Amino acid sequence: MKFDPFIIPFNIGLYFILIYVVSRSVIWFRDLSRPDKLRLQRGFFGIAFGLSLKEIFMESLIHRKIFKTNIRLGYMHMSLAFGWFLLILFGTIEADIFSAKHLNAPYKAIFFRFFNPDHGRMGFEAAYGFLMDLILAFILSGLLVAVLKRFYSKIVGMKKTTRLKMSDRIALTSLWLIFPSRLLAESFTCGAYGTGSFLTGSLGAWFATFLPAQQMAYPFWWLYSISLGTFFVLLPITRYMHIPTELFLIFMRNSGIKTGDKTGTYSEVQTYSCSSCGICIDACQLNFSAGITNIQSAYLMKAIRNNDDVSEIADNCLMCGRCDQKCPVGIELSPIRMIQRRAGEAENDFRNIYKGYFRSRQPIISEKAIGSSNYSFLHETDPEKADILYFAGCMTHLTPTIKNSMIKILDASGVKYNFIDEQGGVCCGRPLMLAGQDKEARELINYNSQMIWKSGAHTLITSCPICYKVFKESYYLDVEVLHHTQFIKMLIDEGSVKLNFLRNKVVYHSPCDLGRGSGVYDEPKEVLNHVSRLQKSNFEDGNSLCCGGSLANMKISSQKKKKIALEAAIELTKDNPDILATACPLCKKTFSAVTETRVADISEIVAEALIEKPVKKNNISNVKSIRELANI
Amino acid sequence: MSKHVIVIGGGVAGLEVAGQLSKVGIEVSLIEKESKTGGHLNNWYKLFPDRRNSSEVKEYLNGITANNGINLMTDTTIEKFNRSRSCFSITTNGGKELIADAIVVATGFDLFKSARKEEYGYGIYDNVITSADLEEMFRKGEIVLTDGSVPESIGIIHCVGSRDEKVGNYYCSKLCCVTAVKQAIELREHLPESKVFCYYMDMRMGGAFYEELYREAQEKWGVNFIRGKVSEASETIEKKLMVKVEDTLAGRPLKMNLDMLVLMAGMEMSAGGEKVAGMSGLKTGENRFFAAADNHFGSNKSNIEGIFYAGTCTAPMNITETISHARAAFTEVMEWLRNGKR
Amino acid sequence: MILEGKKAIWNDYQKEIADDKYYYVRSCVRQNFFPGSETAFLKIMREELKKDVYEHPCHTTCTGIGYHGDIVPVETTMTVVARQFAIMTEAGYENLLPSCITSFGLYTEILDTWHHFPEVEEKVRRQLRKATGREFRKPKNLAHASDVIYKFRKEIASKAKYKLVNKNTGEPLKVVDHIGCHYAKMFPSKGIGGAEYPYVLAGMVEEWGGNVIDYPERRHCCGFGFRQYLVQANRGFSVACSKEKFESMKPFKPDMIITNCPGCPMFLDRWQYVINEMEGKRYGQNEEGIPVFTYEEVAGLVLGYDPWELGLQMHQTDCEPVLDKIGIDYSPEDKYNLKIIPSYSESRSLINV
Amino acid sequence: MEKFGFTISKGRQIDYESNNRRIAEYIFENEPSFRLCFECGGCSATCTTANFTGFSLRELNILIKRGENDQVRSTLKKCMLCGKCTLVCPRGVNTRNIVVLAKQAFQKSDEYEI
Repeated sequence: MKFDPFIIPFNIGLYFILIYVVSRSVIWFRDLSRPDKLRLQRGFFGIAFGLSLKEIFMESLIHRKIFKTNIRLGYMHMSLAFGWFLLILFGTIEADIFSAKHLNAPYKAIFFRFFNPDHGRMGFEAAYGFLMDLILAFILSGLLVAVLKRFYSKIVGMKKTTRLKMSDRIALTSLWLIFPSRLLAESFTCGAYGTGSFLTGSLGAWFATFLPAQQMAYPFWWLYSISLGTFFVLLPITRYMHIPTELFLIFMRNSGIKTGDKTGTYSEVQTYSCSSCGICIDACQLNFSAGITNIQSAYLMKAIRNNDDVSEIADNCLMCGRCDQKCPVGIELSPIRMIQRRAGEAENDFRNIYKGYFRSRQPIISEKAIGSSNYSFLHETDPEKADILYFAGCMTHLTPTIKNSMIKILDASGVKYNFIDEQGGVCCGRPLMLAGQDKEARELINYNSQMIWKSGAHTLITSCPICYKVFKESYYLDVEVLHHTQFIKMLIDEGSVKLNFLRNKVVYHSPCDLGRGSGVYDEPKEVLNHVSRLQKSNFEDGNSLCCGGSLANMKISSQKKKKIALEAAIELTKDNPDILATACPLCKKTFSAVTETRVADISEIVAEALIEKPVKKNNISNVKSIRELANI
Repeated sequence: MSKHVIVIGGGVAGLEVAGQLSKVGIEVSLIEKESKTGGHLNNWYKLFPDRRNSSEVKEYLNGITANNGINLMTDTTIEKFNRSRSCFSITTNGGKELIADAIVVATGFDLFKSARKEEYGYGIYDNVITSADLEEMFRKGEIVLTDGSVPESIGIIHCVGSRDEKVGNYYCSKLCCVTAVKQAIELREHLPESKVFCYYMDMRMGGAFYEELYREAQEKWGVNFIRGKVSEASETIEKKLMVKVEDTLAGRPLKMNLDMLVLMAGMEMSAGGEKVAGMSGLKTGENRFFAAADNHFGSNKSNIEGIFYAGTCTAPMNITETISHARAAFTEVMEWLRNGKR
Repeated sequence: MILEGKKAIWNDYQKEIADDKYYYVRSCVRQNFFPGSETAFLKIMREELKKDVYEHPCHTTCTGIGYHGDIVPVETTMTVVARQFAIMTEAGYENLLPSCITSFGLYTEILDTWHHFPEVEEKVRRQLRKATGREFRKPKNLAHASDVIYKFRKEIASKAKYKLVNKNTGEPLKVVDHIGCHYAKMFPSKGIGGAEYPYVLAGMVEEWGGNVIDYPERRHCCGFGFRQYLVQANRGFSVACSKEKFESMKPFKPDMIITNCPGCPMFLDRWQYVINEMEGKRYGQNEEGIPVFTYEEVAGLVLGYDPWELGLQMHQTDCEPVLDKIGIDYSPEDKYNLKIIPSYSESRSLINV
Repeated sequence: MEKFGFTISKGRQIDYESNNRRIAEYIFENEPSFRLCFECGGCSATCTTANFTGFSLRELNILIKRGENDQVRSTLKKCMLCGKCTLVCPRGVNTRNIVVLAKQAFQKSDEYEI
């Protein structure tokens, strides 16, 4: 037997998806920027290719990262992905070995049992049949978990499960039907012919005792084929598109392509690589502290895929980056969210006839024409020349203790510095960027850059992680940018300041923009270790919480912000520390409002620990006064 | 030997002090000019800040004045007042003479007569009403314009007859702000489709839970606040009321048309109180309320030994303060009866 | 509108107005603005009402324009006013009857000042004595000329030939009354009906058959305001005031405006032309403007005086629509071609020294 | 048009009914805390931009509420969105969002969307 009509749905689906994937790949490749194309080509012939293969195996099939987060969820994903992969692999080999000729059409492997009902009675054939049954059982066990998860999500330890749209439901149903229908089809066939291994064989034999196995098998083969075909056809417009897309993502990432600040192939590939696993939902404080359950990254990705208006979702986020850290696929969620913020709303409401299959490209927002300046009222300044600049930042001016502590430390260290925003400065620009207003931000960046450049400094110290991140990432400065914790660490290492050990119990809260945002985890903790007894919390480094005060979320109410702050503070002060230490004026202000525990910036603690020595008067202030005298 | 105290005025303060005195066995005569006790409480529907029903307070007052043998004289006014040694004699309109060991003046307040602010058109334009008129509407449960239709936009003017030298009242009546906010909320409750505007000079929200009520009015009920004193109201051809006000925060004059205008009438010394002051020689202050012997530690004492004050006859007070003041008056009276009286 | 409420207020603001023997003082500017008005007033008073109205040639300006324009100091003003009183005293009259609203306001203000500060009065007496050797008695009664017409409105109505009624529809004319600011806004108790709801003109209109309309900007100034108008650069503000009033009264479709002040009829009349020229905006039915009258003109019209003898051709906004509505008999060709010289017997010897 | 050496002054009066308050309504709808402002001026006091210019968030607040939009439109863009005002506000008004929403609302009203 070479052919049967029931394979037609499968064939249609299979060829459809193959053609689709190829054409989609071509479109994606064409849309890449020239440097990214080169990166990809270099990656293809370089080490990136090997790395990608390994990662595809570990992540796309085994789902190692999900395993790490949650064993049961990991098993579910692994059994389905890896199991199916094995089934296809060994099925093809089976068809290759046991068929009359090699290089069969794919359906021969998929429906092997139908075309070879008599196969597998003994010896190697039987052993191979046992292997195939084992793989099928493996998949079915994962499927069972998946079904249970859908109806009762605690089974896999998840708090929330993503909500589905209609096409997702159909695809999900067809996915669920594939393996049970294969099981039943094979079992009936085996029952009729008395073949099959421990699963299909015994089930088939049992069916045959009370059912006409021969007649029953055929409809189930049809069902199996239709399920596969349906699943393949629907694949591009459902979340299961992540299965093929993730391969591209891994390869592109390993080739060194970054998200950037505009929509493009890479952001689109990432968007499609989201499997809606929901790990980001569990990680989100807006979800578990503030009860906001519709804006998490999984929903953002889905909304982008569906061409929905995403501005409400994109704007309602603290940008703390916890989901970026936890995403098992490694999607750069925050940069993608930023792209959506820049895009504003109502950009992608037109759809072409391919609807979901060939998504109308989100128009790339070109830089707005340089209109009149918004901030022309800012006058050029002529700062004092200095090697080291201290930029306190807007927020630090509202927490004067931090400012004063830093002045104390800077004076004690004897370095020559200039406090450039002593009389109040101009915003660093990041708040505007977070609101998606890059052009306006750029104006402020240029203004501040000029001032820094004119001062001739080689080092810029700031007390505000928000400023720090933007100085680092978006200013084109020829200076070393340091957060004050890094600077203090340097002073300690150099021995420029002598500090007492304070014996306080201190817990450290890592500010989002400093820790996850800029990767500065260790210096603050080392400084704290130097002067106090640093306690461990359950939320360290990449897993640290957000205080809720973030400037990134303009949609959240003050009550909900407070709730996030309160729950985070409760978590952090579980072991009754004397001080809740942080390294951000905004975190300090936010926490101070909700906890009885003393909240202090690291600079304050260090300033307290300072061993006063005869202070070498800051040169700069001398110079200033002479100049002032001269002016008189 | 039993002592006799006359309480003049059967409002909140009078009832409270009479109740307290009668509880400890003092013989009390309570003189009330109206046919029933309760005073202004009878006209109010719900009370700020918790918007409880005013009848609950009345029930309490009725409770403490019942069953203790208080000699209640309604429809009674005082025609003659005499003082002999340390006793007082009062002749009522019925010609009855009462002799007492002490007198508590609890003559309360009158609402400012809003028609005196001609420019607001009370009594001239339809649909210009006072806060008391509005309470009456709330009690009836029907807020309608004179033509029977439902108002869509309602303005509330604060400080009508308060803080206004034009009518001779320099003082702040202190309760109109919170009354305005309370009534604004109630208006929005009754008429969810309506828009309510408060025109204020300052929001004086000093009492317990007043500020919270103000916040609720903004947050939950969307009441609009415009900082400025309305200079005048006029009638437009559509029979709407056009008010002119300076929006002092915007620094610009503003005009708008309203369906209904509610005047937050202030509190003034009652006519009854003025009559008592005239007969007895009790001193009144610049604000025409009774002047207490000392502002800090003698707010219940008068310039005549044996005559005490309770409640709003001395200054604007809310119900909480009035009851406290009345209880303090009770203590002063007891002290006088035990030790002071010669 | 609750009429009873207004009536209650009107009852509160009644004033004493002398019966006869008036010492009439003219306005500085009215004789230029609407010269027929004061003539008509004298004719009505003397011929219709048979009253003794006396004028004196030595009467001067009261300095009101200079005073309100911050040019003439108050003491000077008081001394000038004292001189007017002295002349009145010398003539043997006690009932002062100014034709000008600002004069009326100024006399009221000065008498009130003297009442509260007798030493000021003494000082002014000394100054007058020193300067002119004159002595004066304060007027026994001070009323504005419109107060007198108000007082005798019923008598005028009884002699009236016409009523303020549209003869075609039988409907009363819709009349806007505009009161000069200085009439009662400074001293509400000195004006009939007070400052908020003045009755002086409303009473005339009602009595003569018209219907007063009340509109939101009723209290607004016409915009004359001396300083505003005198400086050309400020005139934009002046005209804006009138415009605000026109916009506010527009929906009521008024037939005419009646005024009792020298400046108001001038400005409400002329600014209609200016607004039309500058912004192309017209008011009144059929966009033909809202005719503006002085109360003397209206009294003259209802008494059947010839419109052109009343000087209505001096109005920039044509009065003919109202004349037609009332049904007044007039000859259009005579408008600017006055054949008959006003025939008032005494008017030729107006100044009766 | 005739010139007389002067022009008819524009009224300064806020005409509440005829003013366009859709901008305010849009903000009320999307950021209810907009209602909570009681015009204390704390925001303007701490504001960086206000230190350089006449920009006043407090004033913008009231002007938007009254529908006096023209003045707001021209000064709104001076805001740096730095957020100090949010930290200072005694009534918990989400000030930054008000600025962003106001900008949005102006754009939408230009496009006849609101």
